[in-house]
Amino acid sequence: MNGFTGFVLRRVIGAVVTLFALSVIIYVVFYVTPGNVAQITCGPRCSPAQVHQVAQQLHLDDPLYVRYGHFLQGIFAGQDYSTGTSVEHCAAPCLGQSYQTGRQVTDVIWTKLPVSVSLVLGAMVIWLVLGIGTGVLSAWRRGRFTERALTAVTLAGTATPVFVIGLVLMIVVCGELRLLPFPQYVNLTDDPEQWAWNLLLPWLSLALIEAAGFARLTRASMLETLAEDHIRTFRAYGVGERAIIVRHALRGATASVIALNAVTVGSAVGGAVLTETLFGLPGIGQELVHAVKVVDLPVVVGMVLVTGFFVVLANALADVLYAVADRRVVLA
Amino acid sequence: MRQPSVIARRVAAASVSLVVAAGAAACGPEDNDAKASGGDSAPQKGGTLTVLNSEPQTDFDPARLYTSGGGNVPSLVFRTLTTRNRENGAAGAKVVPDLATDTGRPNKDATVWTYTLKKGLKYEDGTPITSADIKYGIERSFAPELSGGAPYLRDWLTGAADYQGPYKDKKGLSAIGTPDERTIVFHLNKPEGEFPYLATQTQFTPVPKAKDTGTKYESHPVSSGPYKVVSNDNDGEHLVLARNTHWSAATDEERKAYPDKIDVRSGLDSSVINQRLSASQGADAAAVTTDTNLGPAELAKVSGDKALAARVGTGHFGYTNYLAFNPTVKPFDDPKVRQAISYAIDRSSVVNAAGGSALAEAATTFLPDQKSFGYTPYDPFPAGTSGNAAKAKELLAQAGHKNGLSITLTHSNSKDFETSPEIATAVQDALKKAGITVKLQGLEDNGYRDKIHSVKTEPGFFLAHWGADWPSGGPFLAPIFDGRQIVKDGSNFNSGLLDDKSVNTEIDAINKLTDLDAAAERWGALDRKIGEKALVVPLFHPVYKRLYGEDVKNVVISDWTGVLDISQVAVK
Amino acid sequence: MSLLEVTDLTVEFGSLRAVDGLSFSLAEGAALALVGESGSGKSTVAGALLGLHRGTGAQVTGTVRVAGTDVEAASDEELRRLRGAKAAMVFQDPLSSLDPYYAIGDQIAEVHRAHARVSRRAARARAVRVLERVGIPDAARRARSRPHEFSGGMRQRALIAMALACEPQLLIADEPTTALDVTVQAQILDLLHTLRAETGMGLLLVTHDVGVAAESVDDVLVMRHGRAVERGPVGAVLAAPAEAYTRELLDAVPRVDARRAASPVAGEVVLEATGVRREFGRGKRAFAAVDGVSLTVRRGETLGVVGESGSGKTTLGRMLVGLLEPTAGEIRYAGRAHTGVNPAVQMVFQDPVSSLNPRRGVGESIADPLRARGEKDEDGIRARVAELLERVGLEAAHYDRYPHEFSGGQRQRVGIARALAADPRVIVCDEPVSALDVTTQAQVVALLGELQRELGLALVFIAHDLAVVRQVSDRVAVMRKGELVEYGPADEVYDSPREPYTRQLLAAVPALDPELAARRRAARREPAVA
Amino acid sequence: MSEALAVVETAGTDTTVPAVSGARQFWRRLRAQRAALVAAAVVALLVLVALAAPLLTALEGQDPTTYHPALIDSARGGVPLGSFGGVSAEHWLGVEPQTGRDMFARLVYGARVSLGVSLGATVVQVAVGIAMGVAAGLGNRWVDLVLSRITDIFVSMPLMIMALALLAIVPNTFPRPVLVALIIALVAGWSTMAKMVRAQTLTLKNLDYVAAARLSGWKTWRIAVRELLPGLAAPGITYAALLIPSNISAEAALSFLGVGVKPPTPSWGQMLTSADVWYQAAPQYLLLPAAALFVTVFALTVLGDGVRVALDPRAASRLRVGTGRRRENRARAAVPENALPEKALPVKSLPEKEGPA
Repeated sequence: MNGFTGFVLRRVIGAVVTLFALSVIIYVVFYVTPGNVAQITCGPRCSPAQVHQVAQQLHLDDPLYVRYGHFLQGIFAGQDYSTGTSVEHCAAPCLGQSYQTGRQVTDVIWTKLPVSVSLVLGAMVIWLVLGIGTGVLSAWRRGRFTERALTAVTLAGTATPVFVIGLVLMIVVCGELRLLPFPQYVNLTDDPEQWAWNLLLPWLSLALIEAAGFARLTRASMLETLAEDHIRTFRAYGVGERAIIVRHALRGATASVIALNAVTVGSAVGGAVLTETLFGLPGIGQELVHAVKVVDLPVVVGMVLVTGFFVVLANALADVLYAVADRRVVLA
Repeated sequence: MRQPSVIARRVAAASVSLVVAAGAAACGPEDNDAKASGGDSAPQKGGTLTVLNSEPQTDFDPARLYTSGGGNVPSLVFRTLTTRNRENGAAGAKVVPDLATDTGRPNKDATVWTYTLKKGLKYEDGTPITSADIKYGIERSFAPELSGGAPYLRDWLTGAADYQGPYKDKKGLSAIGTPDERTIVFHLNKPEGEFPYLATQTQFTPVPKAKDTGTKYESHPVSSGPYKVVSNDNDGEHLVLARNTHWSAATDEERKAYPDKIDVRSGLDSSVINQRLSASQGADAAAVTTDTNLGPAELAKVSGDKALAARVGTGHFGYTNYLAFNPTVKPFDDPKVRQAISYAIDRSSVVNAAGGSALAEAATTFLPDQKSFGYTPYDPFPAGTSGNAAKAKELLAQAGHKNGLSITLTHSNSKDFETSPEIATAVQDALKKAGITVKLQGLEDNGYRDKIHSVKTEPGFFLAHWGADWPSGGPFLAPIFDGRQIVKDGSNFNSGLLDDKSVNTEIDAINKLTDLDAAAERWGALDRKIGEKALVVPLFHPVYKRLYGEDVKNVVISDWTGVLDISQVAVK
Repeated sequence: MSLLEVTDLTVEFGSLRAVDGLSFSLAEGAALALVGESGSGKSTVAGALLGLHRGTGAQVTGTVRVAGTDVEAASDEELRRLRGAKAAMVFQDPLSSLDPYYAIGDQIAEVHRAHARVSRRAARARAVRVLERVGIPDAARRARSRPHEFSGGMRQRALIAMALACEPQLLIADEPTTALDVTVQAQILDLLHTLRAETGMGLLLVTHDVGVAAESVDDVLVMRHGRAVERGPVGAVLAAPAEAYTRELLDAVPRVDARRAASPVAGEVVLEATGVRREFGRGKRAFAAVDGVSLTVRRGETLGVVGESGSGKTTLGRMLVGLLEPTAGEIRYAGRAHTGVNPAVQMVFQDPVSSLNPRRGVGESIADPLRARGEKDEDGIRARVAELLERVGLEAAHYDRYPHEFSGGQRQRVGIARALAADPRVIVCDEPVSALDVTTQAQVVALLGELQRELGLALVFIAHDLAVVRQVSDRVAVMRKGELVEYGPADEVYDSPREPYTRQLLAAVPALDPELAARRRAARREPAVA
Repeated sequence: MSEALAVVETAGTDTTVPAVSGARQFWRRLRAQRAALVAAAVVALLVLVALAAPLLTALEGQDPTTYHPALIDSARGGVPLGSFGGVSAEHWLGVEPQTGRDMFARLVYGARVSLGVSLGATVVQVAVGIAMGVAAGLGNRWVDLVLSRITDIFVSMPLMIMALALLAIVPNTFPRPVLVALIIALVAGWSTMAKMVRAQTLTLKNLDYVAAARLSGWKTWRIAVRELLPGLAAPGITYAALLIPSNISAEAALSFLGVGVKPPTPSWGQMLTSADVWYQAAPQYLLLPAAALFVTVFALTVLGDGVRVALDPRAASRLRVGTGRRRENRARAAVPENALPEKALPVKSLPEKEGPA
């Protein structure tokens, strides 16, 4: 397991480097991006004097490296900040406070994260079932009508932007057929049943987009496996076709499917912006878009670090899972 | 002007979020325009009102809110010295007392305003509301930590320009006197007859100093209104308000407060809000929206469905979309060019781009077409409905542009409809007929704002809009045309860089008037005078179509806000 | 009734006729070898016995009866019941023939359950039993291992165990030992022999290696271009072949006991390795593929390097040409220490496919060394390449052809021409003929010998095949686990090996004489018993 | 399976197989697939339509930017007058709600942007991906490490931030479709490509012909260009065919976020963005661009599959089987062409050794 420890260590260091690079990039990007932060925070009608006060309050007049240093200090040592009436301590790792609301960014993340995670995990179940099922069927029925039809359906999901699928689904399912309530986020801890019902459509919309990728991967890997010698062995030993498809060909596809899944989940946690926006799910992606528009730098950095964290984590996880699922692979 | 929405929305969210509640059982429901109220039976107390909004109530601190007339949801929690009259249409554009016994008693030249609080006013915890709390509330709005409100207090109160709020400056604002617990006196640095309008804004809500938690106050602001905050999740994404038992209907003639509970859901896509309201399923039957109106597509659908059409309220709000010129940039330094463009403009296609004749009214005046603004119809450069290309060409020829003209129109790429690409392309298409080639310069929203609001970078020709802080000509004309409001090193709104002595003098003169009707008339006349300078081309005034749920009754939409006043709505 | 009855079998893949009117039969308990070079159609026949061509687009005519089942006429279900239960097949490559994801015991159990209505548990127990029977030590535990955790020989044993799971009447072994080292090959052949004796099942062995056939079967059927050339008892056919092709085939087989014809005079030392060591991996996973090897190569001589897989011979070869840097020790060329590649030391690779870029014309590949050393004159380059092509037995017009247009032997000739283009003094040949059929092997070996004599080249001939090495080498180095175990003149090493390992290797080489094979088998069994 | 047997049997015969060049074999295999041919025809038609947009609209007598206020019902939100969204002899596919602009003209001009942007993005992705992948595969551990980090950073960067950064840095005069293509290219796609190419490079660089090229005395970069790049073309083309559809969708997503191409330039993504709310009132407004998008993506995907089959690496890898004993290692190292487990998956063959592990 020594190789494994080394692998984890390398990955952790890599992740930290990546995240720091991300934060530096964000700081630089926002430095050159138009949008007078102090003016936006203060309001369009604020006088130059007021804007100056706000800028001082938010340390916006400091040079870039000083601001970044302040940010780093918050992460490693935490920092104190004023609410006006009192001085609060933001414990390390502190990502600072929102320019707009003064809330601690870490708090914002903790309120948004469950939403994004709920969305992605539920959707994951659907896209796995849908994608793998379609993939198996189309590998089995390769070249026949069934396969073409399935391909067309999954592709329709991928090709159509989520805001179109989602809105049409909502109009039809919730508005006209009245099968489901219009989605509106309910905390899992408050009411698990409502949580699921309300998230069903967002799950479906997101899953429809991702399913095609899994279908194609499953199909390709299965065809790959079906062409391998050991499949010939089992055929030559009279093992039934269904057992070959399910036990052997599908098993051969698991490693890559698991790896793709980890990566997809990782990027969707912060990347399902359109789904979150359309369904009004107050998740990471939606918050990021909002924060970008109002140039709320601490929130943007926080959200980017969260999404980056998940992406990096997912990639590492994909490698590990791939290696675990396919013992032949050596971790490097 | 209120800060317009910063998030791209396909349908303009009315730039207003207001509120209120009024009426107590004791007063009984007021007479309302029958057409505008949903349902036949008389409104009853009880039930839960759902509010579906696109913009989260991210700010819920009275110091930070920038509202017209106290806002809609905020007004359920925050009472102010004065408030807007909660009635349909033009009557709703009047200012009425709220915490105070009257709309304010000015001295002779309207530089000192005195208010007396009603008796028996209490916070949600039962403690009495004092004039010192109101003063404190105003003071904290000066703190840089809590910036965001309108500029008037800082501009008008004596010696307030450099005040940094009570956290840094314990001495407080000397311009506000509180001789006793029920009296509060404001000293202004110049005559301001419209001070009662200003006193409707949330900065005039009382904040008990002992409960002030600075930037954290907004998670649970202390209520003085009929509802208090029960929960505020996700930065105002999900707000639940319940009855404030210490609120007394006897002290509040404006807020009806029929529902027992208000459930505010926000962060929703505007098309989803309208779908939910039209489906009117479950809790959505008792739902309204305070920031989303019907977009053109939804209007097209609703207008074909009688049942749905009956659930649409129409609102007006003082708001104008226009083309702005910067006369320091060639060729707009030539009045003939500006006039030519004014003649050439095809308002019907602009109106279509804004959603059609039901959602926008073509405008030839800068002031909104409402009496409270002093609306005086005029059209110095008649372009008809689809533009007068011949006249425009003639003027261009006179200006030396015989072979046409090539200009750049700056606009925001953000899809919020006032400055959107759609309107810009409509303008582009319209001016083509007059031989004017328009290049579009679409900027990201922040970049657009930076550019058009800076004297140094202001483009020659751009799309702009202006909304009323209160229904009067003052806050509409002064920031745009008062030469002394040109801001050289900050956010400037006087896009035409007009510094005309006669205009400035007239503005000062009208501000002295405390007779608001008389003032309105003179604002109207001033508007006409400025209009002839062709510094702007008014395009249209938006009209708001508000859909509401099947169980919603007592619908009141005033011309002050143009939104369903949720303090009046009943769901039983 | 015979166990297997093939009548007028013809198999066509599109326009290619792989098997052409073949008939033969096999009595119960008998053993037959199908022997032939690649393209002779022998594996296609093996597949046809189990109906494996069904549904692949291949056209099969004629009849095949296996244990009473008419394979062509059988329904899918009948066919399924035949496969594994009555006739089982052992494939060439044991690693790829097993599912990498499942434990070996489970895979055997699955096959058993496909034919017998038994519980999962019973099937597993059965799997352990058959694994024990094929000589897997600690079978109960090893049954839970997955294929990659087995060595090559154990995998092949496991595949045989799988074949035994349902007690078939016929075992079809398709090149069962081709992927194995000689010593392991001997063990597997012994195992097959024992099992046959114990169970009385029939054996159809498909192989390209006449020696393997000689060791294992009663009868042999020589095939060529899909047709039977000769059939008869193995001893008779090998001792006195009736057909010219069979003779040709037998003549081409290198004999491990044949001395090299003429030893040229060896010149000065051109290439020298002193104490070279090469490690792979880092930290705890590091292992030395080559450790402390010293040897010399002289002008005009051939140094043979033999060893089983994993012995480090390829790594050594790559160090000699400078493709790999030694971790320790040094390579000296013409007396001077040398690192990196050196035009004077070239290489010929094992795989004639992967050693040529499939997307470039062969002429271009051959011209590489010329261009790399800066020659610009296109006509000159073309002329030189044409000359080289002709020298290695190809045509000048082949310049613009692509590798896939050539056969394996031709490609290997191209590889040699490319090595020659650099005007080398030493050529290291890494298994240059192991991917080729015996007749082609002989041609390529002959070409190398000619070139050596003509140009005074020093050759390093790396191979696992002891017979081939003996055929070409003046001196021989025997490698094992990265070390040089024996190093000396070829005849000395082969005729009087000093090291037990060398003796073991030599004893494992299949003999062409069935009687000698039987004696050797008995001899091998004794130490195993002891 | 016996496909495998067949190839084993036919390969390595010592008789020269008929001479067919790689390109011709490719076309032959592609032609054999009817679906792929139809898809190729559809794609060709779409490209033709995009290129001939001015001609086609001239034929119709319309252009994509002129407003037709008379053709819409202003009082009802600007819904087109007449049936099927105002289909008429002048307006073949009706007109756009709110503006009355010609739908046919916008659709064919939209094809220019959508196809152009996605193709442009794909070219960038493939180029960057190959460059990074080859560099990482051939470079030493440190080069590999640094490039992997850079890849990670790009992968982790949200689309919006990327878009903003580029919009802020790049001057406004820079052609917007090119910028959009760059944003799409840099945010997504190339990293997967890079990882695939890296794995492929690691495999290829161990092939004997690369070693042979080294022995010839060539420098590394030249080996990369001459020996590796041609080998990467097949997976590159295959993957590119998969990227184009996802890039078309990405363009739509950027439009939705308000950072797409600038109006009045039409693009399918932009049309969809403004059309989704019209689903009930003017369905054809949504359905036309949606159908165009779907047909394009479907055709490209089928074509991509066809190309992959035609380039089938398995057929090629089969050819090297013979009776060689090293085959297992090589088979393991071959990277599945279509498997896009984006990430790393350092496919390393096991060390060649016998004996229980």
